[in-house]
Amino acid sequence: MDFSQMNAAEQAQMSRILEKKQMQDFLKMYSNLVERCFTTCCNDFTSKALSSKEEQCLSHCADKFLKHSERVGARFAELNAEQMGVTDK
Amino acid sequence: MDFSQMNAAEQAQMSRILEKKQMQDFLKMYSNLVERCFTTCCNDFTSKALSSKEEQCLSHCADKFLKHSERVGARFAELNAEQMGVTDK
Amino acid sequence: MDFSQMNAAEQAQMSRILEKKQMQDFLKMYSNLVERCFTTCCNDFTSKALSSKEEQCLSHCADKFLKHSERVGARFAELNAEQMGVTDK
Amino acid sequence: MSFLGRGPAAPSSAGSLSSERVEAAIQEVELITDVFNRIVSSCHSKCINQRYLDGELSKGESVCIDRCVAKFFDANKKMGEKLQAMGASAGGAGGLTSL
Amino acid sequence: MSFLGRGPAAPSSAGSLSSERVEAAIQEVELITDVFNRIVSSCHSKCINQRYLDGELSKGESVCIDRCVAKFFDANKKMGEKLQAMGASAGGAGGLTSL
Amino acid sequence: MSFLGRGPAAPSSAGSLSSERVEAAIQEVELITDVFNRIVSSCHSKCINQRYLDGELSKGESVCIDRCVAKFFDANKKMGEKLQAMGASAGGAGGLTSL
Repeated sequence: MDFSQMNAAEQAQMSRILEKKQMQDFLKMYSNLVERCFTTCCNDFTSKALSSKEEQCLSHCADKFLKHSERVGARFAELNAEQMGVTDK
Repeated sequence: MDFSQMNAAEQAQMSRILEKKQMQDFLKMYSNLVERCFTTCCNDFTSKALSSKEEQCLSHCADKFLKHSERVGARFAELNAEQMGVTDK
Repeated sequence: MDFSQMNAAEQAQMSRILEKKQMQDFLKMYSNLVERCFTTCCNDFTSKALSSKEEQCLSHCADKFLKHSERVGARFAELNAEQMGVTDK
Repeated sequence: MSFLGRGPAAPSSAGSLSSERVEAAIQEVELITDVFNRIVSSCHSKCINQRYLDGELSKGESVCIDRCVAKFFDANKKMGEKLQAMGASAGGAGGLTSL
Repeated sequence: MSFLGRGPAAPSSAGSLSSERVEAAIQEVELITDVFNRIVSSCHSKCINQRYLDGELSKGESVCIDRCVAKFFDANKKMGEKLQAMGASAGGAGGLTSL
Repeated sequence: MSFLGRGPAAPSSAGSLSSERVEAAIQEVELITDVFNRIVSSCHSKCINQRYLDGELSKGESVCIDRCVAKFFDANKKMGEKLQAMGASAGGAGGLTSL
């Protein structure tokens, strides 16, 4: 994003707000990941301890989710840059 | 809604906040519509381009969603007015 | 939670914010409950009035939801206290 | 103002720049908007045919929407009364107050 | 800035401590983040095998993600243009403005 | 304070009227509330019979809830540790930082 039209005070305020928002987004993404993987991986409530099978499923699910997000982020950034280029001309 | 108990400064503040909130609600409604219609209409990922069938489905879905929201809004406003009338007596 | 490291002004601010947040959380929980129970209990739209069967279902659903939340809250508080104890040592 | 059978939200002196009256009114608007959005979503799932052969609401869909909104509204009111009767603010919703 | 084909959000003088330029930029960021999160969620449901036998994206999943993001992006753009053409801000979304 | 194995949130000097300590504490409360709400929702789907023949939790439902909360709590902790080990704040979640 291009913040060059802002003055210094605005840019400083902007980055403080973004920093805080980034932390909030990260936490939201994290709890979303936990909920999603728990829903898929944990379906046996005959015990209160995670089985090793469940633990493995959760671990794979988290790995895949992060790789998925990363890949979506990369494509998204490309397409966004492309679109900006077109529209700013 | 009845803001008549507020003084002028409060009413001015209220409408500034509502104006901002309205824009946020519109954007949220919009991205909700895109997600909902995409989920229903796009299920073939053998290509990265939207097929004409998918485009048509998205277009109909958006049209219907807006008409749906409008109709819900009309009924909601009626029922709300009715209830206010009853309770305010 | 332990707010003992805060000074008096901070503690006062904290409890004002929490009070407001608690009301918001309650309202969100409430509308979530209505949506959830409506989705499960109301599936016949040949009439606009709630049938007695639907009303009963809604009533049981609300009762159960509240008992469920309460039980989750009790277990959650126990586990949280446990974990705090372990990590704070 | 009496959505849900509540009076205006109790003044909370939440220490912001807004007056208590403004805060209470904003909270009221947010509550109503939230209910509205849930009705849109819920009645869309219940009434709208997902095949999207055209962009018009059919007669059946329109009637279904009208009834769905009325039922949701009614359900919302009934459950609000029920919760008030139970004094539920001290009950299940307070599951976290013990933290 | 032109996500969705909109120009920067109209200055709203929303009476906060932030300048209008900062507010508009924050709104833009929030919109983009929201779209991103919806793409993550939607394409996860469409492309990721839920059996989780390992922690790697398969070839098929990776290709599916790429296409899914492109399609969602396209759908988002098309529908933004459509809504603008309809001047929809005065339409369905305003269902509550009558309150 | 150590939910998720994090220490208190790093002071962010976010330029509001609140002190950094208050901001960090509020963020902690919001995180815990969010996890709580997700547990309520998730364990409701997993444990509660949707037929609603009466308003009581059955014995089986009660036991299921207890185990479900414990498992979710455990899963949450394990995945928090995992993410920390990966230093994930620089990884997938940052997919948008390149914008």
